[in-house]
Formats: sequence, structure tokens, C-alpha cells
Amino acid sequence: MNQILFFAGLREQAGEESIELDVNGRSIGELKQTLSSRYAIDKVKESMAAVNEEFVQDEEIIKEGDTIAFIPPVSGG
Amino acid sequence: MNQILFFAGLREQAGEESIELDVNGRSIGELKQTLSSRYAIDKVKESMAAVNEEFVQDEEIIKEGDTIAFIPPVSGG
Amino acid sequence: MGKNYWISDKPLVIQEVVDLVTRRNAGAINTFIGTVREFTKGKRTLYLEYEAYKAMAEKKLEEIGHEIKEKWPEAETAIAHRVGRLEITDIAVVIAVSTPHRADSYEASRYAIERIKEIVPIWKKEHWEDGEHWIGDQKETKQGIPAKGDASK
Amino acid sequence: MGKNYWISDKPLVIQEVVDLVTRRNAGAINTFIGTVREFTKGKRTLYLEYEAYKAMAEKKLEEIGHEIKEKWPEAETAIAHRVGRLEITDIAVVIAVSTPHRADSYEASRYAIERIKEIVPIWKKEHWEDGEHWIGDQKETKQGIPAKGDASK
Repeated sequence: MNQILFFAGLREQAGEESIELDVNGRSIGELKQTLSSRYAIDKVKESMAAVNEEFVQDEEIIKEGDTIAFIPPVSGG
Repeated sequence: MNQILFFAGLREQAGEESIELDVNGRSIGELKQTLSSRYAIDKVKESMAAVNEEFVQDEEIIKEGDTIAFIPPVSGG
Repeated sequence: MGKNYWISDKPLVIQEVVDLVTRRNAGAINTFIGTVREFTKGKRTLYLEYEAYKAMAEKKLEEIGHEIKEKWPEAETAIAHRVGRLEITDIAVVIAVSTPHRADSYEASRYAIERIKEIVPIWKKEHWEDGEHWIGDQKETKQGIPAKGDASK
Repeated sequence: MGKNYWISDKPLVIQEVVDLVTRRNAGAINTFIGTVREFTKGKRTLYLEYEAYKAMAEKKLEEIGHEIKEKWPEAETAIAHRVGRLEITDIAVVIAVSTPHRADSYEASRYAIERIKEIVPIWKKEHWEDGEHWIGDQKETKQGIPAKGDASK
């Protein structure tokens, strides 16, 4: 299983802080596609992604147990 | 009369924090000359001068009651 | 505290951040303090809410410290960022950088705030009289990993 | 305190200087803190002594504040400088500048420290293991009045 985290405006769109999905072997790009089309969380498209707290590209392949976070445009400082 | 103030290395050379001299009508340049030749305070030559707490040039004419300060190279901060 | 980079839901104390970088071989400490401003382009903010992906945000702050160390080997850096509800004039972020000489302290501190705005997963929501909105300043809004050192200019 | 520019023989408190420039319309506060460094070019400092022409120094600090206001009309500035004996890591100067946006706070703060080193009648004497010496960083060492804005670059 994989935990998927949402933050800020993306969290509000998702209606959840996190969900669990088995996406082992899928790419981040594919997961974005799924979240956007099946769950209507289309803000993932403008978000960066992190796996286990490190930024990754859409090509990154998800492994069992990875935590995936979607990072909408940041605005700290 | 005029009060003449010395600071830092210049004060140490003068041996005094201040002296009183009547230099009404003289220029700052002339005063530097006097201090340097008659009182052996030659560091005034590398110093800026202030009259009543404002920087002035050597051409400035001193008036009765003016306070003259000699400002060696500053090193605050 | 034990560490130089942290996210907190408590008010930030400038002196605590400065203390972490004060040392015998530094002659200069630059601090940047980000506060909540009331008006932005004529629009009045009532208060802000900050949210962070805490574990990752602390890691990324520390990573900024490492980037600074690469660019300015003699610099010491500490950064604290607050989350939760902040009122006008409250402190959102405190950066402190100490260096032997002053020019580096300014440059490294500036580098830190620019990088925070690029790579640290923290978000603010503005609350106005007529609504609210999550703000995204991020330079990199498309997919991709923020490049190291893009902020240096 | 009642004023934003002062010379003190007491330890400087960063927060007090920052408080003077904190306001609802500032989103950024930059502070520069000058501390006593132990080693300069391999030479060990034991302690420093700072001396000021106090009345004129406070006037000149205020003048720097006015120069900043001309260049950055929305900036608020406060500067405190300490005199007397200072030990290693003690704070000699605290500058705080608040502005609506961050870039100006860095630039104005930098301007302030450069101008302090040009026009404010304050001197430091270094005490080393083998002697002591009054330091003169001043850019204008010949006769003449330091020009306004020479520090801006």
C-alpha cells in the first residue's frame, strides 16, 4: 500500500489529508492521471510530487510502502 | 572662545579630550596647521572636521562659540 | 532545540534563532524576519494561516543550509518557520546567517529566503474580508524538481 | 526609548530595535547585527573598545535613516550602536529596516551599515595579546565631507 498526502488547496479539493492506494509499480505521472480523472483532484497536475519527502519527476516509479505527497505551489516565507 | 574636541587615536595624541582656544575668524585648515605645528597634534591632518556636529571642509571659517571636533577615520559597525 | 531548522506552531523568538548562529569567529549576523502584512495591492488581509508538510519542510530548510555552506563555507545558518493562524505583524519566518564578514551574511540570508519560496513545502492562506485563498508564489509551477541554486542570481 | 537612533553603553537587545520598525504595513524586516569577532587575518582579538562622539553619532545615524527614506520611501529604520568595552561575540551594532517587500529591506539595511562605516563618528580600538590599535576603516581619509549616497553602489 501507499499513502498519498495532500496539502493546502489540494487538500481542500481532495477533501482528505491523505488517502491509501496501492500504486506500487506505477509512475507519478500515472498516479496524477488517476487522481485527476477518477477522483476529480485535478490540482495534482499543477503540483510537484515528493516520494518519501524528496521531490521527484513524473517518470518516478512508485515502490511498495512509498509515501507520495503532492505539493501545490509553495508560499512560505 | 571655542571648544576643540579630540577622539580616539587623536585624543591619545593630544593627551586631552578637549581644549579651549580662541580661533574665531580662522579657518579649519588654519586651525589644523596650528594644532599640528604648535601642539604636535599632527593626526588632525588625516582627520575630518566637524563644526557644531556637522562635517565641514578646511575652508570653513570658525565663528565665536563654535565647537570644533576632529574626526579621525571612523570604524564603527 | 538541538537543531537549526524547524517548523513551529508557537510564536518565533528572534533571539533564539540568532543565538544558534552566534559564534566567536563571526563578525556579522544578518537576519530576515518575514511578518504578516495588512495590505497587499490595496487588499486588506485579516489574518493568515500557514500549513506545512512538516517533516519534509524541516528537511528542505536544512538542505538550504547545506546549499549555503557550499556557497559560503564559513556561514552558519538557522531558520524557523511558523505554522497555524498568524495575525497582522506576527512573525512567519526568521532566518539568521552568521559569517566572518558582512557582505556574505547579506547574500546568504537573501539566498535562504528565495530558496524557501521555491522548495520548502509550506503554504499560506490569506483571509480577506470577502474571502480566502491559498497563495502560490512558487516559481516552478509545472512539474519538475526545483533546481539547486536557481535563486542565487 | 522614544527615538530610533541611539548610542548606548549597555548591551544591545535585538528585539528592542526590531520592535521600533515592526508595523502593520511591513512584510519584511532585515536586521544586521555586528558582533565582535575573535580572529581577523589570523590575529587574535582579546576585546574591543568603542568610543563615540555621541551627540554627533546619533545625529548621523538619524541622517542615514533620512537617506534611506529618500531612497526607499516605505522603509522604517532603527539603529543602535554600543560603546565601551565589548567582549568576543558581544553586539556592537544592530540595524533593523522594515519594508513592505523583502528586496528593499536587504538593500536598505546594507546601505545603512556601509554608511555607518563612512560618516558616523564611532571608533574601535582592538586589543590584541601584543598590543592595541585604533582602527580606521573610513573610506574618506583625506579632508572632505563624506558624500551622501557613496555607499549605495
